[in-house]
Amino acid sequence: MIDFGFNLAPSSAVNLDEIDLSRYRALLRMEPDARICMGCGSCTATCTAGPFSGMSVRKVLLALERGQHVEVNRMLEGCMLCGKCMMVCPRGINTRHLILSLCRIKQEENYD
Amino acid sequence: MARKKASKKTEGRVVVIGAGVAGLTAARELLALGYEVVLLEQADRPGGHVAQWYKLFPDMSPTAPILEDLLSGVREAKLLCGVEIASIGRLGDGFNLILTSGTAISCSAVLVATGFRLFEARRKEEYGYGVYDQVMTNQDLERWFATGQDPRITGRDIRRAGFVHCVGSRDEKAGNTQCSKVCCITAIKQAIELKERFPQAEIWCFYMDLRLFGKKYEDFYIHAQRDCGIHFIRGRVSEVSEAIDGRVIVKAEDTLSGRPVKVSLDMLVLMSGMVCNPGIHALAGSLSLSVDADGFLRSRDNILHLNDSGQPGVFYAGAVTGPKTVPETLAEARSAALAIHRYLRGL
Amino acid sequence: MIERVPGAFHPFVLPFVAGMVFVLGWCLVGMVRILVELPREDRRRFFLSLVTPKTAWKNIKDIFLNCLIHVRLWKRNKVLGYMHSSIAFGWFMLILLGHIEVILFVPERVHFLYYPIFFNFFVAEADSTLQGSLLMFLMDFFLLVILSGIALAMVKRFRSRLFGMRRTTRPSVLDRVGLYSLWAIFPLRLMAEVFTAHISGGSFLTGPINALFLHFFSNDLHYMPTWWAYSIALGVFMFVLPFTRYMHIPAEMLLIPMRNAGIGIRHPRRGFAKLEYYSCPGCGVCIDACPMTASRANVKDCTVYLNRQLRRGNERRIEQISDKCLLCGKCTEVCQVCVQGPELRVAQRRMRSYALSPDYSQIDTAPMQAAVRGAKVLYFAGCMTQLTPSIRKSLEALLRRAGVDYKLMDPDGGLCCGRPLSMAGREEQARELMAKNTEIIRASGCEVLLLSCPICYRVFRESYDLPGVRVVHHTVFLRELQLAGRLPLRSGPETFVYHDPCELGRGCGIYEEPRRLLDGVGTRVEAASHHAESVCCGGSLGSLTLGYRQREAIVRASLKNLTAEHPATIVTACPLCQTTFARYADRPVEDISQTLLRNLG
Amino acid sequence: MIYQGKQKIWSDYQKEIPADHWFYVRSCIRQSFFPGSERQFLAISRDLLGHDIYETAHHTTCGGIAYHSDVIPQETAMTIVARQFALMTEAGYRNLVASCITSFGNYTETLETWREFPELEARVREHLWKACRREFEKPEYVAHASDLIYKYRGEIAARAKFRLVDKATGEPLRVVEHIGCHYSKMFPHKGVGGAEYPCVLSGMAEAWGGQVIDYPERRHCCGFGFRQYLVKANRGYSLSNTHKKFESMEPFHPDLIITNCPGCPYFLDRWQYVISEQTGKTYGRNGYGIPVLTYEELAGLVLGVDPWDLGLQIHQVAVEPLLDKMGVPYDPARKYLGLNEKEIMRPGLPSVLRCC
Repeated sequence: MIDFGFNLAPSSAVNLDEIDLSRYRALLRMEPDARICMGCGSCTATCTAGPFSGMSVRKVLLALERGQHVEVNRMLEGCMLCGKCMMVCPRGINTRHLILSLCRIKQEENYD
Repeated sequence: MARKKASKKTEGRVVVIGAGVAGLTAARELLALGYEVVLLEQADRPGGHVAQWYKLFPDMSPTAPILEDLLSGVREAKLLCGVEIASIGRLGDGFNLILTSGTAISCSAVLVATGFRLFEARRKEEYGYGVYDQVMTNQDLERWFATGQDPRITGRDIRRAGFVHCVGSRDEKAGNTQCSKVCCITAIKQAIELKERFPQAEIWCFYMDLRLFGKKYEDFYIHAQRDCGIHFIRGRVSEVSEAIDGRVIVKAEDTLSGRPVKVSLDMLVLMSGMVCNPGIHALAGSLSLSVDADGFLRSRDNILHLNDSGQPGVFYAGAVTGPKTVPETLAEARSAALAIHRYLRGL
Repeated sequence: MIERVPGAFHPFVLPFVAGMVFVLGWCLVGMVRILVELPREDRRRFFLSLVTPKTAWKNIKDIFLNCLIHVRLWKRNKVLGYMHSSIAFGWFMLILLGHIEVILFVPERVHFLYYPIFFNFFVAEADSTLQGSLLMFLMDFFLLVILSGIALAMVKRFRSRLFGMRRTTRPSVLDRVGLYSLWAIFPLRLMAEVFTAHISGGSFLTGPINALFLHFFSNDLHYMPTWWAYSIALGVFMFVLPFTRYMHIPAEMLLIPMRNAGIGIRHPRRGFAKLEYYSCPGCGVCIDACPMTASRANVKDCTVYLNRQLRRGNERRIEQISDKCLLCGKCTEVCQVCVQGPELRVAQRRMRSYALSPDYSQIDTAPMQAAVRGAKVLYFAGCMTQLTPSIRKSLEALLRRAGVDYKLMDPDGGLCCGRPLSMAGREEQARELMAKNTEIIRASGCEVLLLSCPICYRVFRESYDLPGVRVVHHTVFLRELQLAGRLPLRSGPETFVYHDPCELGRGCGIYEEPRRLLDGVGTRVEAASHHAESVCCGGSLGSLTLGYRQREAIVRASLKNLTAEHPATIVTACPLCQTTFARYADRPVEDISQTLLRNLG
Repeated sequence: MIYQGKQKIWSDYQKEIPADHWFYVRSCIRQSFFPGSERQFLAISRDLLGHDIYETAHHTTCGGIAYHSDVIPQETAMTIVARQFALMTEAGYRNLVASCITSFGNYTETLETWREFPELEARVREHLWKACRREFEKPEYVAHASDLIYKYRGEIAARAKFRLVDKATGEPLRVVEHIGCHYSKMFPHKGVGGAEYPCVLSGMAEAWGGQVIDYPERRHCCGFGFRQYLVKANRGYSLSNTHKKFESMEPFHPDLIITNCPGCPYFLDRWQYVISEQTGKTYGRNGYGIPVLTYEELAGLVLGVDPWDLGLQIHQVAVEPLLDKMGVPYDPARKYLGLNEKEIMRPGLPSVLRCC
């Protein structure tokens, strides 16, 4: 292959037609409340683990809905399960169990 | 009682311009107060936009009984449909209107209830309304709910659909910087209704802000999310194009994740916003009514004198002064009737 | 007394013998399996405890007091206590007396398993002795005692409210078979002995009834069916016993010595855990005690049902029950057998395999270590106190007032203590966080680690290795300051009720310090249930699956319990309890530090 | 697709284009990239249709390329533009036609800026006077050369020797039209058909028998993006954008691409080679690429000009498959012969993209 000194860059766009939602759907079966997040960010603001790892339940849910599994995994790995997010969620989502459920879902492929 | 009513009628005649829900409600109240009411309507039948709607949020009330109720209250009014005003001018303490048909009407007070027009969605060219078969407006979809007739939907299995909020609202480029207020909840309402008709469908709502201010609106939102699985993407659609499989490809930014998103849809619904009914602007000139920066008529002030045009004898009700919900319009129409009553009584 | 049946055998004893052999075999195999399943270290400890005189004596005492006399039940409910001990102790005495009779009168038959049970069938009264009539009197006496217990049991089964129980378990089919056979055993024994009383002799109960019956029945042939029935009832009971809640009788006898040996639950199904759930008598006391049952939907998630499902191996339900529990520990507190419901559940949660595990290795504690260096008293607010800054501020104000030289360990938010992870069964990850926190605390060189959150307090106390550091909860610390005269308090007319947070009360045994503190600032009333029986606030992190909306009923019920005596203010010592109560309370809910700050002298 | 919907929009964006008397300004780069194009424009408008198109050797770059590459400030670009206007005024013309899209955009942007900020215009007049003692009148009409060809499309169609029709099947050729970004995206009303559905090129393609395809990434930039290409570190980004367009148009099997910008045909043409080298993928049939033509080259082909006289041999992607479909005769042996019938050298052949 010729080295041109530059390469095709992957698109940063999320193509909703092609993303893999199997994990999101699996989560919805276990946690229907995952749907009612309105993205207020309370969970992220209060997160104990956030400052150390970038963990954010809001972003986890969003990334999951957009099929961004690597990011989901990276964020979940920072969670300390302290439950503050659950206490502040204005929609009353049981975020703590949601995270546990997400950790349980066996992934078809290894996204890492 | 009847005689009493008849004697009261001598007190004055009020012309209500526009027989939408605002005009009808105000007319009913004015009749009850003993005035003679002339209702002028440009269209062939009364009811305005509500007549073209299928169901109203937040109770999903069918519009037909509501209209029937409103119409039953104005049987004693003189309702002229399919008419246009050629000129209007002051005559003594009152007004003289001449219709294009040549009919002249004199009255003591005028209520302007000309409402709004839907923003012409074609003007947002990038969304391809009128260019792509799969793109329709909120009004088109509502009409389909009511009649089941629309070549864009009939006979098709809608698997993926999108709603674009704020089409022609909050948009300097479209000439409307104001929020049209009802589109957010209408989009959610229609998305739920669409989901009911096509349970297999995945539905996305593209919004800039969700402005769900009214009673039960938030419940609608939660219902849409939890029970209907409608996806909400915070981001404005940038462009719509056609894919080879006949779907439209919609591009937007998911501003919450900071990534561009792209999705192909069987159907895209544009939530056309409200603009002032342009027909009123000529009238506004001849009555020296002031027009606000947003194109709607300006009330004397927006707190104490919403119904008051600032010109003696001319009053406003409903969406002629800005986007409003149906209940707001009705409340305003009732208050306009009282304002007119006070004016005619010299209070 | 002389033997009247040749060969000392009659076929009617067969049902009993078969049942007895079956149940003994079953229990023996079960015991061996449990011992095999124990980790080697636990097994050694167990055997060692059996030969240690101190524990051996304790074992005998505990078994006698708990299994036969039901001391714990007596303390809670005298009628129920009498009912249980009458049956258990009475039956035990019948067996014991039966053996004494055999030893005294027909010592050559002492090896016959059935002989002491059916003694009155096999012997005839040759001459009346004082010994014999005393024994016969005692036999009749204990039979009467048992019969009174059985009568109470029958009433309880159908009218449990009379015994102060709102809810009880629904027995399974086999439970019913066991129950009815148990009920049948003693009336049938009475009948059998009555019929043979003129032959074998009888006392104040059997004698007169026998005399009465002889007026109706002309010969002795009719007594055979009653002995058969008696034996069959015994046999049936013994055959179904392993499959019913009555398995708690043999299980508890092994559970007590194992517990005395200091063995704990390591695996939710194997070894010691098996004894725990087989020892559950299924009485259902935990149902009323469980805070979750404020909502009917949660009744089947109490420990008694967990034990039942564990026995049945119903995996789906075991998971559900395990995840729902608030881990407040009240079921263990009220349980006659002290079945460790929360520990069983956490063990079950630990079993779960996750596709994804947290990893905290990237967290650099160096800046946090640097920030706390040189602190004498290190105050760790913890996640929950971060959410309730007023508690942190109040405590800090009190500390400053008392002149305590302290440093805050997490001024801008720190790491989690690890307890929520370990409650979720993720022990390994919890250990990782604990190691990180330990690094920081050790670097600080502090002497006292002060905590305002009982959740943190418990884990720091139980699971951290912090030599030279005193881990103390703020209630205790403030009480000490008060006693030292460094925290002058002003008493007012306000009435308080103190809510014992689960982790602080049942978890760490701290009940009195906060109460003494409150006594110093106003009038204190008690909640309807308090101290070790206090009701969880409903906000516990122990529950994984209870959602926000499902917790509301629990919180409200707990509030109702607290406000029974109409206190003006609810005081607690846990930020999570405070936040949870404040959501629905109709009166102020404070942390004790806030109350004290308001009432500083 | 509702064709009438598009027509409705086109009708909203019709601009007035006088047929005659134009002052022509050339592009900086087109003469080297597409040497036959500007010549062909003059040949059609002057020689074939007899219009008055004037050009002067004194005009320079409009400064647009430097402006968009962040090399010069806008005021400098405006002063250069003012000088072009002065040349036009001196020559006695009032209509300015630009060969380059960026120039067209630059002239339009300058005029619009002056309209909004008249003080800026005064300052630029001063700059120009100080620099070269010149004065100017603003042009009455500014057009892009493609606007003129669009206007002449009917006349060209009437004289056409070949049509954009597959000779073998009789089907219209599928044409991708690519409009330079600076044509109408900045000022939709300055372009024929507006910004969303411009019809300047599609009008030509349809007039000459072709069928325009509307693929999803039709609006997307060719990828040049000035700094994106010019700075090598960004060049992958430039390439990726072009790649995105090709991926989007691929399912429609286009027979050719026409463009009206100097940069676009260059990148759409050359990047096809780079993409083929990097991914092994080609977008035409049988290993060929999709031929990319300027509108003048296409007009020339339609009018029957010899492809090699149009300079089509300079393209990276071989045009022969297109010529075969249209039935345009060509002599393969003459492909690399210059005007003087001497070899102009032959390019090396790529490893993936088929070029002859």
